[in-house]
Amino acid sequence: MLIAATIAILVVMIMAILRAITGPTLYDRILAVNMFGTKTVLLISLLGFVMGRPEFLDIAIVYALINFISVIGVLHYSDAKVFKASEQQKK
Amino acid sequence: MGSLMEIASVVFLVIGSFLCVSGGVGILRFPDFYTRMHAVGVTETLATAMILIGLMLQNPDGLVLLKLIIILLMTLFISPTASHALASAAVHNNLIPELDNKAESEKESSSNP
Amino acid sequence: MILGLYNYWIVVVLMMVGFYIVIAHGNLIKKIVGLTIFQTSVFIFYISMAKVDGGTAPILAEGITQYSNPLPHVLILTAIVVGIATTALGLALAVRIKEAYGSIEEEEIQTKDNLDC
Amino acid sequence: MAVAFAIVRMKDLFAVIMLSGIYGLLSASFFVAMDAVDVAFTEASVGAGISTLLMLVAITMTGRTENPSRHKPLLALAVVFVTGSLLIYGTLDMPYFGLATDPVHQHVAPRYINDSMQEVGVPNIVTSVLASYRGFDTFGEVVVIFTAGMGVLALLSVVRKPKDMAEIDLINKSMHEEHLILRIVAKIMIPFILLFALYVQFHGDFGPGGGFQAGVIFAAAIILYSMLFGMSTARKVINQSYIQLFAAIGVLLYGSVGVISLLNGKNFLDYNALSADPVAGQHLGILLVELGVGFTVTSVMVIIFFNFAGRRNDQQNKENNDL
Amino acid sequence: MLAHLPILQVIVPLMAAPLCLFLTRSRLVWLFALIASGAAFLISVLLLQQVMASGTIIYELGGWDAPWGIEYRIDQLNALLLLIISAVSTVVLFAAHTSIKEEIPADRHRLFYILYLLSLAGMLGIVATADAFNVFVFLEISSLSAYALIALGKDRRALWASYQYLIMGTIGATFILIGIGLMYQMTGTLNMYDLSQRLPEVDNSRTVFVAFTFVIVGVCLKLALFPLHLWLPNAYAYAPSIVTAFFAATATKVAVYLLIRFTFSIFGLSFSFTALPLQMLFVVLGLLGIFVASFAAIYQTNAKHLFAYSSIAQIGYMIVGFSVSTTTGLMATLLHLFNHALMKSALFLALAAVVYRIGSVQMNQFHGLGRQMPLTMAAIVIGGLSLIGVPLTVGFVSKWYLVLATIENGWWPVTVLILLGSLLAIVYVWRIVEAAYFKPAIVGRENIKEAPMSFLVPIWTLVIANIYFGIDTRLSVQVAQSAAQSLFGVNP
Repeated sequence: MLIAATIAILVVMIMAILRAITGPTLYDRILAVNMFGTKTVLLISLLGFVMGRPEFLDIAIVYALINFISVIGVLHYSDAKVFKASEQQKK
Repeated sequence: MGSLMEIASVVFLVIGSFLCVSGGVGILRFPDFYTRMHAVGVTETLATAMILIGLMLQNPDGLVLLKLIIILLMTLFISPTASHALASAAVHNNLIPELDNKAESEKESSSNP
Repeated sequence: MILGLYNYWIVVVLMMVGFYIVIAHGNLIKKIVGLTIFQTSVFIFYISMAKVDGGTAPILAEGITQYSNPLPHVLILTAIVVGIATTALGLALAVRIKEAYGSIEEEEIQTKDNLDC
Repeated sequence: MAVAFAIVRMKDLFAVIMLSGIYGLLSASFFVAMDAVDVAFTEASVGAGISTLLMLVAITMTGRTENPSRHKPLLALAVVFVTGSLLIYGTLDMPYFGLATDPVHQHVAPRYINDSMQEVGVPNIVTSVLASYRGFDTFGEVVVIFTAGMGVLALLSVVRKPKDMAEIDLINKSMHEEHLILRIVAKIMIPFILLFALYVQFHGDFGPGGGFQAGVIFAAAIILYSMLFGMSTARKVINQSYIQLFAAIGVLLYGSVGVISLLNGKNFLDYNALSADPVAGQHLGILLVELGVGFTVTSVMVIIFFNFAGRRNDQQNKENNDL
Repeated sequence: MLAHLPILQVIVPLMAAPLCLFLTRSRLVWLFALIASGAAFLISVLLLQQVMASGTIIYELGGWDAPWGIEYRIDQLNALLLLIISAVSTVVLFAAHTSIKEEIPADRHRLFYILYLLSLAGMLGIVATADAFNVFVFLEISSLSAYALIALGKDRRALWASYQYLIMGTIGATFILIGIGLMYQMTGTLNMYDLSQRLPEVDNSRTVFVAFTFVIVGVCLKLALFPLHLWLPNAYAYAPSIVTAFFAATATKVAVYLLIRFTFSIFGLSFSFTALPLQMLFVVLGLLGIFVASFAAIYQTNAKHLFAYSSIAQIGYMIVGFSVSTTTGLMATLLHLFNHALMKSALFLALAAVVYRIGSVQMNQFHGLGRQMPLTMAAIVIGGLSLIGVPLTVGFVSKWYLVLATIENGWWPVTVLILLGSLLAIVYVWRIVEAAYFKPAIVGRENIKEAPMSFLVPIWTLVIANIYFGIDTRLSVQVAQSAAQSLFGVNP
């Protein structure tokens, strides 16, 4: 069952990557990256259980934290003028 | 008791995986940013919770359980916050929902003839 | 039997993608991204070298006899640090170049330099 | 792989950077699958976290789009092709992936696995190799990161005038008014992150983690704070010149552990010299050394980030003055 | 403490660098850096004495024995290199305080010294260590600080040059990393000595062949060997003058050292020169380098550019000597390492003095300097003569042995080409002499004074060393000879 869940998550990760590649707007990409991050957290915790060494959950925690920080960071800096200008041009 | 826990864990994991996949389909198939965001934001939180709870039931002892709870709490904190920040940033930067556009243009086209 | 090496081949392809970005693209930031990919694939190469079938992470625990090789892990930890150091410095340079030249495209900078001479 | 190819094609730098973040996460997951937990730890925080962030800050300063290149990249392709096929050619004689009989696993590594418990007394073999057997490499690593910090400082540091500070404050205020929810959540999260960093720092002997990872996490918390509450607020909390001194102290701490063992008549970085009991000496040595690493990494990461962000604020100020 | 000399050699500048942050005044930092570098120089002299007296010194770091821990292994070759690097660094640093006043903004002075010391420590570390991965780490220390130092140059082109160097350097380092990885994969060890023992068992495998190629290409990138030299001229030309003087004399030398170490000590002579048509390749590349770079040097209008190209040409000579792969050839290479360090640091320091006085190194700005700055220009002339290889200068000694080596091997055409290359050197040195002595002074610049003492003392120290070692060749030849012999002795 754990393995099935792992595979499901891998599939979702691929979907997220596709969105990140195609995503027309900047925010689609951020969304995809964010989603990818949470899925990675899940994947790592699942992998820990699959391999029988659940004490590696530390890494999952770090991922969750880093993911949060990087999404905030991305949002913070996507406010910059440069981006707004080029986003407007696209439309 | 042990088997009950296992069954419960499996059930949680199945639900979690299903929600995950549906979220994935959502992010691929939905037409614009806000709907995608809706799909992801809603499923993600629940799916993560489900899978983590499933894992907790697998190995309910000491430190591991604690860490899983920490992860769960953190996702519960973080992912809605991140979604909120994302959406508000998008609105703030004048990203117009596509559905609105469509509705308006349909209105216009219907009123025009 | 060739399948025993598939892992390395993927790594090689990744490396070459990174390498290609570095030498073929003109944008300075993109070059640095390429450099990161190039380095990361080298890391992957080292790490896959360390894997032992049936082994687990090299943290001693009771009841486990087969561990993966810890030495490449150590080397790569060091190499990652070196990588981030290089990236930071490269980006800093790119920022300064943008300030000085008003561009981060290799060709434009080159033409501006030629004008200077 | 698909990600890597996509990166080649993309002209939009922002997307490229997002993808490189994903690439970092992916390779980190791969490292977990390959049993390299410590490496995964580091790669996640560095590849997906810090370096993505730095690249973002950089492109806000340099512009977002890449010009299409005019010349045909045939030469580049040829070079890449030759190198690639050379490497593939080299792999043909390689020992197969994952076999326990590979020479890699035969010569040096077994001693680490079998004897490190008696000789160093730390369950995490990666930590014991990192900090003790190959301690000098790690010293070099600390110096590398210190060098990078100094280099960025040399390139990007700007002299600040008090008048500018006020203006920056204004900009920051307008920028952050709407981030109320974020701020509250962050206020809850930051102490937790700091606590977790300490856990990682001192738990490195038993599980994955250690000075470097802890340093990065610690720095990440500070960076989060400075993003949400404004650079100048963060500057008030963390003095620029003190943090430089901190970076130096980290290197010196590491080095002085070595020098103490020199003074005690042993070789450089021989932790056995620190205490009568070798294992206790090793423990103490590793603890101190990791602490040194943590200091330096935290402060250098913060230095790098502050200087990037400070430079950016400076540029924006100039633009505003021009308008 | 004598037993700990090998580690102190690297640790002294390394620890001094962060300590600089605690000092506030620029002058103090300079004094401190000078003392640290001077201490390193003393240590290297002592080390050389020890090695010459009692053979290879082995020092185990952390007290772990060799293939498990990292060890330092100082033999004649290392000791010679350590001496060159720390000596040049000390002498150059002497002039630094005056020179950077003009070229680097005041708030960066402290950082300049820190980076300088780090770079010095990195190079010493590369040379001293006997662990392949440790080489990579210290390589990065020295190159990261080098990028930052070059970018401190006044001209905006310094930034661009530094960026190019960063990209090339990192590619080179990554190649070396791949090579080390492949070697580790085949042998399971990282220690150089251990590698040299274990590689012969597997040296007919394709993996080792590829490992060798990658290491060599990586090192050649750092070395600026002819087709891979593009980063070098700009990096040298736009860096602060002091940095140029330091790097021109040391950075490429370290790369040559790595090349020698990897081919002779690790892979072993028989493998290195049979696996690839390396000998032929290097002779051709070396000669091409000599000619292309010398011709390029002739057409430069910037004196720093001119000497940078001449550096590439000199690297060509070293490579030719190296590829002869006899004791005499290697000896010629080592001698040329030593001698080139002496002359190039003197030349670039003299240029630094010129920059200090007239703020430019364009050739057309040199007019009349021969009378206005007689001592500095005399130094340039002597350095130039040494580049050409005129008797009584060091340049003659190494060219002499090089010619000897090629004749011994019966490579007549190569000998002729080397001599022709020297003729080209006459042409480009003459251009400077002509500009400085035979053109009237530029109007409005009649009152340029001689460079201050803080320049003249180090410049003339180097120039006198140039002449001294050109006349009394016993010391340098003896060291080079024993180093070359030991390299062949270890791997017959």
